[in-house]
Amino acid sequence: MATEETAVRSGKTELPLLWVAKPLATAARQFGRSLVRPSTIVYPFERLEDPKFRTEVHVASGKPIGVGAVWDNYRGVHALNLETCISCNLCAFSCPDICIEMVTVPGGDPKHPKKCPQIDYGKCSYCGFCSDACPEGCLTMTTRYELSVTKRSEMVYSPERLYGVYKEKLPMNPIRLERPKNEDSILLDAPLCIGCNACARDCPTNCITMLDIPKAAPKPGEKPAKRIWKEPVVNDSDCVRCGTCISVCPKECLFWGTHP
Amino acid sequence: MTGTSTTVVPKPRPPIEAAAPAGELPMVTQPALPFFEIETLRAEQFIPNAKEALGSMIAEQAQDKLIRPVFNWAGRNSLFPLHWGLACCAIEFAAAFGARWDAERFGVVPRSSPRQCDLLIVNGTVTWKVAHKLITLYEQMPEPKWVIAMGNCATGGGPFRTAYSVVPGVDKLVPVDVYIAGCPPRPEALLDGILLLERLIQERRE
Amino acid sequence: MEASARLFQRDLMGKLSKRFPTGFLGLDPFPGTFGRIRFDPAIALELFREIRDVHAFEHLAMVAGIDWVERREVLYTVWSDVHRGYLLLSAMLPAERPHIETATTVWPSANWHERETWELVDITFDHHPDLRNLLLPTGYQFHPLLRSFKLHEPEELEVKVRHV
Amino acid sequence: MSEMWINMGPQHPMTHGLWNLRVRIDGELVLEVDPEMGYLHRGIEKISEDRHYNEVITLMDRTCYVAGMAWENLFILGAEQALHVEPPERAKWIRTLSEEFQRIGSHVMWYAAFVQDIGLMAPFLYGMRDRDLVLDLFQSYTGARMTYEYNRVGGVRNDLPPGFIDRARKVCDWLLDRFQEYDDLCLGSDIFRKRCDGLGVLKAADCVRAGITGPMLRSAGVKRDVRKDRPYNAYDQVEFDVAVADGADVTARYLVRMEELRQSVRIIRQCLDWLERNPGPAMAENLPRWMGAPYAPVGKEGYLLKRNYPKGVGLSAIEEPHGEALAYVVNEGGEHPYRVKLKSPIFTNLSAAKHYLVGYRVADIPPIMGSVDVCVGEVDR
Amino acid sequence: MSTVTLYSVANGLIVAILTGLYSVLPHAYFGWLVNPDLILVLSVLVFGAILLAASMINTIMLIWYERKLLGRFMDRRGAMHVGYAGLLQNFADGIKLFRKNTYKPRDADGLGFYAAPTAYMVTSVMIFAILPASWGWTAGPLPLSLLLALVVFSFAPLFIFLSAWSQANKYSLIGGMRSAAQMIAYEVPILLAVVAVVIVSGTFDLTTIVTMQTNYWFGIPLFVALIVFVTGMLAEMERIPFDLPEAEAELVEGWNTEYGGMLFAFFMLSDYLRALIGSFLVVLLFLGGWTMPGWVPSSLTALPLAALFWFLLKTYIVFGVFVWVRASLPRVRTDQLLRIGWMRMVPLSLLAIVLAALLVLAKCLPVLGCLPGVGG
Repeated sequence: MATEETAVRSGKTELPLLWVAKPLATAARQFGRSLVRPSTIVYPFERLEDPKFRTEVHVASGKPIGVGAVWDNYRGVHALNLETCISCNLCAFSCPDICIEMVTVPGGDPKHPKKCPQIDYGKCSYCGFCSDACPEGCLTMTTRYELSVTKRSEMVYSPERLYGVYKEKLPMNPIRLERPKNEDSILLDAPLCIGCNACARDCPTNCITMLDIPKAAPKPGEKPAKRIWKEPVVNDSDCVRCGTCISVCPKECLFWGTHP
Repeated sequence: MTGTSTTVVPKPRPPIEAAAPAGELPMVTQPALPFFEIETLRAEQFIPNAKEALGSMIAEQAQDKLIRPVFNWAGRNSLFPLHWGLACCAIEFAAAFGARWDAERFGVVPRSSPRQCDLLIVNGTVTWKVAHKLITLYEQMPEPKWVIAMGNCATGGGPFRTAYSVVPGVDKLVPVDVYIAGCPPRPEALLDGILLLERLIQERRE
Repeated sequence: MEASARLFQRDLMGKLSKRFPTGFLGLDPFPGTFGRIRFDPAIALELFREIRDVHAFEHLAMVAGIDWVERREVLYTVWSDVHRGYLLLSAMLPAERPHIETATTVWPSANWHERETWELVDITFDHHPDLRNLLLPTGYQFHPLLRSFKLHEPEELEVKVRHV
Repeated sequence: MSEMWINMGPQHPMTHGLWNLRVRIDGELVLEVDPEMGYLHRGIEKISEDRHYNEVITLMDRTCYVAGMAWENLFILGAEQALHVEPPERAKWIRTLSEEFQRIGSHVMWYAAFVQDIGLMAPFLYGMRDRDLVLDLFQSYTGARMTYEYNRVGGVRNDLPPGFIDRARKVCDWLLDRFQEYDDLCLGSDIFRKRCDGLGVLKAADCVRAGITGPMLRSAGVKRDVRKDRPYNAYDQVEFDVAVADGADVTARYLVRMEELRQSVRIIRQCLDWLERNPGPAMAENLPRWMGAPYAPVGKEGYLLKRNYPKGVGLSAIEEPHGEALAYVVNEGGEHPYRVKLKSPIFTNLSAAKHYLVGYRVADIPPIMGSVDVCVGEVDR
Repeated sequence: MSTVTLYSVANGLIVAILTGLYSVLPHAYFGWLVNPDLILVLSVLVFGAILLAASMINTIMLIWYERKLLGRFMDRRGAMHVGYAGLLQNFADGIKLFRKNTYKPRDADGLGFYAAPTAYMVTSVMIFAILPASWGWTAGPLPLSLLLALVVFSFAPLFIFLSAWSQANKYSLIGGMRSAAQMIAYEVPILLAVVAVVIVSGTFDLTTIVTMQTNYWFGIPLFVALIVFVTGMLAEMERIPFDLPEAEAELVEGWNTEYGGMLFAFFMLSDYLRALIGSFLVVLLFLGGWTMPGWVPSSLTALPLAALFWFLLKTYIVFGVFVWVRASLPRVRTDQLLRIGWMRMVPLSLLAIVLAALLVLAKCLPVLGCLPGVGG
């Protein structure tokens, strides 16, 4: 490991020749280059997303620098595919700025209204946690970044409006993160369960089924239970780990954990 | 003369030898006004009113058709923002004046003194400690002036809005004309906001 | 941790416990540093002098205050150009009226750090030359980094508009 | 003229941010200075206590807005130490690469601001232009220009996109040419040398006493660099030199930063070579779900606390573009850090303002403060 | 030809109109039409209007020119969306500033606050009456026009200081003091450099000076004086590297910090007017004025306004050099500026005088006239 010290001794730097000749020459050289093509992008008429800038960006020296593919995973306005949204609430949970509110959209049954994210772009910090968390890939981020409004309320994008963005087919962030390999599962603290069916009812992916569980034999002297006990069983391959079941459980008998 | 009810036409002079009703004293008649006097009176009454009406009409028309468009055109094409960096958005604000985006194309030139500015771009988090200084700066700018809240912190406190020291939105302090969402907005988004403001100014009727 | 560092650590521990038989409370291992010295605030000034002059930790990197509800911790991080490593000095202070001797006389760079710790974590530094607000407005009543100070609840969306 | 106090800030072209330098002057001579900070105090340390470890990243980007990636690295290193997580090797190299790119971005931004302070007009634009290329590279793999949100506990969000390495190499070549131009414009100018030589001198002993770190310290001849002294990420495997100058003045700081830019390019090239040869995962496997998951599954607080994760404390130090930055992260077993303490290098560099400002002239304040490279976001936090 | 001046044209115009009217109208009542005093006043007014219009348009074009040129130096495009290639940009700026409301800071001194920008502007415009832009583009044959121009040019520090003091702002005050010190320091080398020109030409009349440069430019034998003069003009115009009074980094906007609206526009315009005057003077004194080189075909030379065009072209090129300097150099410090002024420029200008005197004594000036393509 070479660790010789680079000493930039300011005492040793010689004073410039010819007073100011060098900077004048440099500026003149730059002037000559930018006479041909300044590096300005004439914004409302040209845009960086344009195909000609996607392949290369001309900078002033006339030397093309390939910084294309810049836009592939840009994080701009979200696009929401309303049809595939399963109302799992993960985006709202994962939002660090609490700018996502789940609002009811038409299309759900009256018992379980379909809830989709409504995003307030006045609060969103474009971190992309929500689209990373989305298990169905229906909430993605597009390359749109122009969001100037005159009223604060216009910054709130309802699910329908986000769906509108989706339908515009803007370039979308293609990177879908792999789910972690050893995710925790939903475990049941069985003695606490009262079999209320709330978790199975609210599960967005319907991966919880209530199975009849034979209760332990009654102790001597007790009456055998009359009702049939049901307990939730989670299908781990379908589960998106949204935690809805945990939050609706009245007895707090579901929790995260690894299968023993 | 529309709508002016103040025009006073001299009362019609009663006939000189009008038959007085019997049993009543003959009316003391007014002397006849000479023509010249009447005309003077009319002119005194009429011309200022006409002048005023005509003047206001011309002024209105001129303002609608000439002065206001010209002023709005000028105001929209030469927005001088205040050279003031608050936080993260200030870097993108600077980048918008950099070589690649060059906001000077639209005549947007930052000035350091609020006296010479007509656009306050609040580019970052406003804390309570700086709030009154922001208001002072806003008040130091001569009319007409505009405010752009750039980025989420200026719009509503952004990620820091729960904190104890942050103003949740600069619109609590000064009137905001254009909000630009983004954290921070790209320089293009800032230019887009400025163009939106230019459209607003163009349609402005003071 | 390398062997030489461990050696230095043991050496330091021995020397300090000899020098401060009562005030020096121990040297805990701390990953990536020479360890964390726990000391009694009463010996603060002498310990700082000792650390700087004898053990050549002449650079104070950080002063942090931590509120452990029932007591407060004040943590000094010092760096030595000779030994090339960090050393942490930690003192536990009582929760009511926590105070410790200032380090500005030993490390002048402690000035702003201590002003910040004073206003955010409410730890008074005795004999500090200029103990006034640094980050917060003058006369701010609260100490935000105490656990008892709560942030605003993330308010409801002020704008209840649905755009369709 | 008698003495008077002038306020340079909070709205002043010199400050490059939101702070106030109160200066007592006699004519043009500076007699006393008193920096007033806190205009940008956003309570980041407090908000961090209320957020998941991965979510704190969004704050770190905004802590220092010209060196967001460095602060992400800083916090993540501390958090990983506190959480007992080890990132994969490739993630370390990507972090090293990112940090060096960030150093270039920050130093070029510094160059732009600094030359504007001494009245050079065109190079400001050149600096911003070249910085945009670096930001383009950042955008191509993190998805944003300034606020990256790229690091996660246990690795980085995603791997480098295809074609990135070629583009990065081209940009490096191009930047090296530009650095020569920068030198021509500044060092080649007699006025610049007359202006900056012997300005804002702070000798090594004073620097150490005042706690000054970073290029300011190295310009005084002290060879100290956290990357060398206490290597983190992959810095123990790359070859680079520590730039040191002995002038201790504004020119020396300029020289140190320009040399650091060149060294950064050198490090980046090594990183690119390594990354090209060694594919692999960029995210640690076998992480507990709430630590290093690519998304932040914030349940209601309490559910996750049922499991007793190991407590821990992390102290991380990195060589941020401005100097030595420290993060102290306390993990008390919850899903939020118990306490995050951040130490900014500029905080101490600014606190010593009276040592390098008093005795010079009003016209010298902008170049001296420019050479300190103030980023208020990380001072006030 | 030199007897026909812009003023005489205006005068002739007025005389023609008035006498025409007089001849038509009854002589008994309208004798006052041909009153010489009236004719004088009217001609001066018309002359002033022409001057004002010409100088304003030129100045505004100069600002546009600088912005575009500076843009290219900075690798960007400059104003381009307002009007064709941004030509209307500065008109928009002017109209906008005109419409902004004016105000006076509470502590400011009213008279000084309002009087200073106006006086600054007036004195700047005044010089255009003296400077010949082409054959006869002046008020008349003024034997001391050079001296007069320089005298009026040096009024500026007074008004700047007045404005700086009356604004009751610390930055303005510092800027004003710097400005006064700087301008006084650079008056001396400028005047001395001009003395060198006067020694060679033997006259203070600018038209004569230009006429004498038909064969060779004074800038070639008097190169030292040219350098001194250009440097001094940079300082007088307060442009980088000598823009200390307006140093944006330490003094917010220098001595016009508190000015906004129309008053600020006055200052801005006057600054560029002075820049234009500076370029004019450089061209007039050292670069041959409006005289065209010999290789230009006489058919072009004979065109009306060809001389004026040629002169403006030279002016704009000289101003382009100023812009170039502005784009690539940092600003110096006050003490350095003064040191350069007193310790470098004054000795250099004295040297220039000595050289000029030697050249005149050695009678080697006519030799230069034989150089091809230099002048004439």
